[in-house]
Amino acid sequence: MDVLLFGIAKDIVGNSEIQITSKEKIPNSVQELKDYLIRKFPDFGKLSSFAVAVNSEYAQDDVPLNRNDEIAIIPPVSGG
Amino acid sequence: MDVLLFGIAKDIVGNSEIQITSKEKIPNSVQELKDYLIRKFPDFGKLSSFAVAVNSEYAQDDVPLNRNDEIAIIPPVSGG
Amino acid sequence: MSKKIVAIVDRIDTSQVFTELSDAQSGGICVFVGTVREFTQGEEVVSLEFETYQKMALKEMDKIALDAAKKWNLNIVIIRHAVGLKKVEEPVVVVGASSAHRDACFEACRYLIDTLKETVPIWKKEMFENKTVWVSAHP
Amino acid sequence: MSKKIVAIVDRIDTSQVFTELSDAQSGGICVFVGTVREFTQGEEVVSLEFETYQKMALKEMDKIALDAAKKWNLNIVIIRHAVGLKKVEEPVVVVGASSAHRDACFEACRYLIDTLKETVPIWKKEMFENKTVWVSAHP
Repeated sequence: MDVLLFGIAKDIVGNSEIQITSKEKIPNSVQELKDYLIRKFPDFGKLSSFAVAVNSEYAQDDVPLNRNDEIAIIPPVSGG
Repeated sequence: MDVLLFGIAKDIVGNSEIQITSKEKIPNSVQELKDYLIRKFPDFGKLSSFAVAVNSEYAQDDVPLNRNDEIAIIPPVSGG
Repeated sequence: MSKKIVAIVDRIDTSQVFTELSDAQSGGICVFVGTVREFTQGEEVVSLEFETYQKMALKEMDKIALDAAKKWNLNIVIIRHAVGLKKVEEPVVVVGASSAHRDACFEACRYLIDTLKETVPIWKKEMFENKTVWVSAHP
Repeated sequence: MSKKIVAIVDRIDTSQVFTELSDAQSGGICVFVGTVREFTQGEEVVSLEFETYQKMALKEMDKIALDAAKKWNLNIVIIRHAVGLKKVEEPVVVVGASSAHRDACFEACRYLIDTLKETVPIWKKEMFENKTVWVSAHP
């Protein structure tokens, strides 16, 4: 599973993408992905908030994740 | 006494200025000028409203008029 | 307020407005442009003609700009009105303000146009196919 | 809504905005431009850098334009955001709307920028003399 990273999320991970391989437990939902990130990169827990986009739409915590989805981490936006 | 006219006031009088000569009773205040205009050109009475400017400032009805003042009739404005 | 532009002109050029309102202390610029609309109450407007009492109009526009700068923290204010014959789609008025944060410039911009329409001695004549009307003259 | 312009660009050109928003059915055009301000909370900003998730940002901007056109009677809507490095005074975002009467374009313009700042995946990094900060990232 590939996860796209933007803004500060990219800085936290040190890369513009995370690959979660089947050696780990692949997150099945947005909530599981958030938990995975905070566990692996504790700095995610220090953000004001962060959202997950599935196929370029904001996704609630209970949305299931599939291998072919385009998944992205959306840290607090600050456009404008 | 010269009175400048703009917009519909000019159309009512048929001129861009009225000269009130001393053959008539010269209005001594804004109120008297308004009364004079409505008496002489009844179409002024049909307007939504009209104001008088003395030396290019809006003037209340009790403001006195002097011969050297720049006096103008301000029909309802509609800029913008 | 560090700059104030108040003017009556023959033709409005909208292309420079944001450049005129831009400065290093501003994070937001809000501009309103009034243009000639093709239909008024279902009737087709051919053109508009604007007339002004220029000396007084400039004084009143100046007051509006100063009042706005008292009410809000503004950096630059523009009030520019066109006179003469205007065709459909042509700009007739442009008002704008720049400020550090967007609340101030939005509120000021609305105030500028609302107050201009109430107090500035400018008169608009609408020309239709078969008649002309001085706007707002009659109840 | 007869026209909608939604775009992510490298550089914002403000000179054409009013021409793009002009049409015969509109009497009012309201535009907001966000620019780079020199100081943020007393600290001098050297430059800003904007990054976006472009595919999603365009989708969200499109939703905002459509929502605005549902809420108000608008003729043309523009939402355009710049990305990359921006210096002080450079425009970074322009939103605007045209409508028959001015209430609609003012309210819509405010809605466009407020909602953009809440939902569109664009991130701003402030570069100061000695540090860089991702805006809003931390409580």
